[in-house]
Amino acid sequence: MTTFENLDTLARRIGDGQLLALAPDYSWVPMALVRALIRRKVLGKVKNLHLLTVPIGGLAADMLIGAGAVGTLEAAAVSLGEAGLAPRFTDAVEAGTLHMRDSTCPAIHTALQASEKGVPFMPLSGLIGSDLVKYRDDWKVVDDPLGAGGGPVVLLPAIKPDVALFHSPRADVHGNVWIGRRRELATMAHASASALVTVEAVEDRNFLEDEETAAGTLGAMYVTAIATAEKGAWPQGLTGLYERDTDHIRAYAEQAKTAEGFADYLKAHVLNEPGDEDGA
Amino acid sequence: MTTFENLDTLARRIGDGQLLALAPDYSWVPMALVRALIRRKVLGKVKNLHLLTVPIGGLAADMLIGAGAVGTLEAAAVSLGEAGLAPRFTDAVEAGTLHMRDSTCPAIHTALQASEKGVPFMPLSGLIGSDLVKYRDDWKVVDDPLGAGGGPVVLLPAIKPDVALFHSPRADVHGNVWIGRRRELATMAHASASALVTVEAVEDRNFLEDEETAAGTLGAMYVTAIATAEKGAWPQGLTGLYERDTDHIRAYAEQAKTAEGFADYLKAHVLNEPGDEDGA
Amino acid sequence: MSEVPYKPEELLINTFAGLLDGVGHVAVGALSPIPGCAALLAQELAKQKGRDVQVSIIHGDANNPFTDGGRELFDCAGQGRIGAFFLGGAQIDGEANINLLGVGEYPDLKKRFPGSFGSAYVYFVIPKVILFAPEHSARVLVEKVDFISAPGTSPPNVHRPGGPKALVTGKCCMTFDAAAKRFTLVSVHPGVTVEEVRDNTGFDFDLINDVGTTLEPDGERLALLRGAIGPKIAKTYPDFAARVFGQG
Amino acid sequence: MSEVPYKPEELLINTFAGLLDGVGHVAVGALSPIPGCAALLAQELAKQKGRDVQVSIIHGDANNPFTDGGRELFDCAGQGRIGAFFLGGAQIDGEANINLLGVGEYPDLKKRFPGSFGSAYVYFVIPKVILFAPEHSARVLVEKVDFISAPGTSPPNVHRPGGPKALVTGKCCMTFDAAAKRFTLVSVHPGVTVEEVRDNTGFDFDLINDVGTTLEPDGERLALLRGAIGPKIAKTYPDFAARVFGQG
Repeated sequence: MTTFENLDTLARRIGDGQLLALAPDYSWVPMALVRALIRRKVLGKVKNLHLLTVPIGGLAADMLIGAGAVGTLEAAAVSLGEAGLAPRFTDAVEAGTLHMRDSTCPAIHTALQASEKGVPFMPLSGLIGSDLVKYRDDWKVVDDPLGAGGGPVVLLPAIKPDVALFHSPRADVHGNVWIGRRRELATMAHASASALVTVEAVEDRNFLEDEETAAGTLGAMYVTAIATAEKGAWPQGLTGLYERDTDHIRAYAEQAKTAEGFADYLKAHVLNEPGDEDGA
Repeated sequence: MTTFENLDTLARRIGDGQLLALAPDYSWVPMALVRALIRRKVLGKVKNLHLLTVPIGGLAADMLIGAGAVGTLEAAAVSLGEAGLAPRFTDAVEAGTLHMRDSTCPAIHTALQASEKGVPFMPLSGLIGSDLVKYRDDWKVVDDPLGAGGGPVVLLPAIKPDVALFHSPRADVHGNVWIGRRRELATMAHASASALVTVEAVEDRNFLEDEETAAGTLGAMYVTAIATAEKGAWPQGLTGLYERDTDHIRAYAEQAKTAEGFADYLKAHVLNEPGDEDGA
Repeated sequence: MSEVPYKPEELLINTFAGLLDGVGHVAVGALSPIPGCAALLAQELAKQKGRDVQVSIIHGDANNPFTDGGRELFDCAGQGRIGAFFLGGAQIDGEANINLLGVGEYPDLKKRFPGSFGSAYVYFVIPKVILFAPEHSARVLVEKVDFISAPGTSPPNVHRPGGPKALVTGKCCMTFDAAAKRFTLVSVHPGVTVEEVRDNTGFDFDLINDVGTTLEPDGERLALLRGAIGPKIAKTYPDFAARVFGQG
Repeated sequence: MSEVPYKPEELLINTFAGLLDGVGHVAVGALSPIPGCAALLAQELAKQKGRDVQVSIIHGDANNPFTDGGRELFDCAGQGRIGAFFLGGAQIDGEANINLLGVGEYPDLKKRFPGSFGSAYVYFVIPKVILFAPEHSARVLVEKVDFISAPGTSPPNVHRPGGPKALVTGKCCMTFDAAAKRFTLVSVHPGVTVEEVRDNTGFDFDLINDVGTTLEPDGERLALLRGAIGPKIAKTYPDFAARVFGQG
């Protein structure tokens, strides 16, 4: 059953070396939880995370990388969108301090669907001849295994994250979470061993009792724990509630071009928030 | 773009030998359209259909089979639920007049997902040792093609229906159709070359402009044509609008035990409806 | 005899609920009012001990937590999130192979049943599958099924986290040992003898040392069943609730 | 020169819109305001001829028809429902291989770009992929890409219904012939010479017999673009709309 707790206890559930799945910046990214996680990293309480972006990363990934929390990154791309390159990601790759597993968007969706269905792999069209395949020793090109002369096809092993993380406008008191048409969040949660969710608010009702709400709901059985975090996606936007803080993200893009600037950003916007000094 | 037309022109879009996908009786089955199709069969205008139930069939499948419209049936099961065995299905199989492709529920979902993703096949766990596999020469058991020692796995070729058929409480004027949490209807439509949909009513709005409605909407790009059919699921129920007519279905189960009784049922409940005598 | 009279369905529900002890998530398929009641009863009993049990009833909208379409039950089972499930069988044999499809030599069947439903999959992936045969006869419990909808056991190289653990019939309870590929008679229902079970079973089976009588529901349990479970199951199976519990 | 002054972006939008003629469904990825405008313009031009064109803009909620999560764009393309798409490339070579990932020898890159996004898939399944290189230089248009995010062509046994059909840069338009594995220069933008294109292109290419000047948008077209398309694209790209069309 879903537990209701606070942001810090939610962050404490994430352990060293775990595989975390994180949706893109436009898809309800749990920025407040990411900041809580960075505070834990700074305190030496979590390290060497394996981050999976579903399928691309942005500010959240860049900040986790900049804070040194990420050992391995699997992503189809990392970018700050209109604000340009993701500076800490770019720097880490060029410095050789980040182990990259470069992928492509539909490959990440497909590998999560394989876990969702409980199968060891799934095929995907395309990809053949891309250097991505050359450097991914876990991907396998096979001749049409149906033996129907369909030609070669790439098989992608299932990816099973330890934790899926996301933010949502609302949960109900039963632990059901509204995901609307952001259904990649359902696939992420289905594929993952656990899901940690922050929400703007918890509503005293049951989303499943109204067919209209039920259609956009992720059932509580996939949701491990929920914490309330108002404006929990800031500086990213949240559908229908608040817009992306473009100025803030542009300022980050500029400031984080150097390690020093990034450290200043953390001081001003991450480490200043209520801490977790007594955390486990 | 989605066409708005009437029940008869919708039925006329279905041609001889086409592969039709039909959701179960509890999942918004388009009974009025099925009756229109039976009228076309009786007029000699459609024959030898290949019916796929997604994944099980009920009254609609039994009626189409009884009317002699179905040459091949792929199904995980056919039953009238609490009303018992499906009499025309049972009779046709025992008489050897129906070509069966026996399947199992998740295999049908998976084969449609393969078409949805545009891949030639998908793997599925289980199945090995079931006689279903023995008699399905299109299913293939292979040793773990990843070469990771995962053991044998069954590969299911994609199923690509010509037409997906379903009924819904509502469409909007742009051709978007509400499917709520009946998401198998989305998979069916995505996997099919076309989708014919009946609705209780067409609303003058855009479902995609409201995030709550959008979450339960199948986009117009998958919807070929829509016809209004009030009580179009009767005698089955439709979520939130009307209940299943249990007495009617029980009476059918009894009457259709003989070919003569079934013919009487058609006369009373199918052929009496406005016809399609001048149809193409 | 129990001090309070009870219906045969109530004995079966009570028996199934006992088998569900310790399971975290029970899923119940279509047309399964007795398993449905058993799952809800197990949930209620766990609640009394301070534990949460999830019950997912696929059929209908009540107690149905699924929002991702028809495949979600199977996906969810494949993810290992479902602990127990019930399966019936028009034929069940001594190796726990089940036949939901028909009698005779496929495809020339003498008698056709609805079909295999999801059995060929769920039997492999759900850890505790409980078989249910209301009619205990040599017609249903056969030496060898005519068609294997789903096999009772698999070779060791086949990925199979799940499978049959028990069989409950109108006459008795058996457990299943996958390594031995055999059923073991554990208890007979009140009024039924081991002899009678043997005479009406088409396959050979083992016996525990001391075959007892299936535990009857006591007054407290029956009150719970009729008071708390009846109204809940009536949302999905009104006819059944009216007939068995006088609800609705 | 056109009788009405126009911005370079407006020439590119007009050029892309011409390439989209006859396509039924154009999808536009993230960070693509110029392709987004071109798709909306092609839709408007088709409407004037009585034809419907669907435009799906992935980024944001306006003009976004997808309701099945992040995978739907790719699934939809795999189903053959998307006719045209735009791809950029930090490097593009003469065989239409594209590199969105980085410069140098992988994994020891000298310069890292964001990554391959969905290119390794959509380049295979969408029939008309239009390449876009705003900066026309030998740094971008290279002899051989350092990393193949997606290959321009595939051996005949590889299932590939899609691929590159054209390349539009800041200086010219080229078409691509998959059989010959070569680009052909079709037109240069106003004020650009064939020589200049050659000097700034790192790969060898063919020329059509009569390389013309890229068609400029006339007053009517510009009015349409600024009047009808500007407000639409402003819903997704307000900054772009303000800068180019003075909208918002």
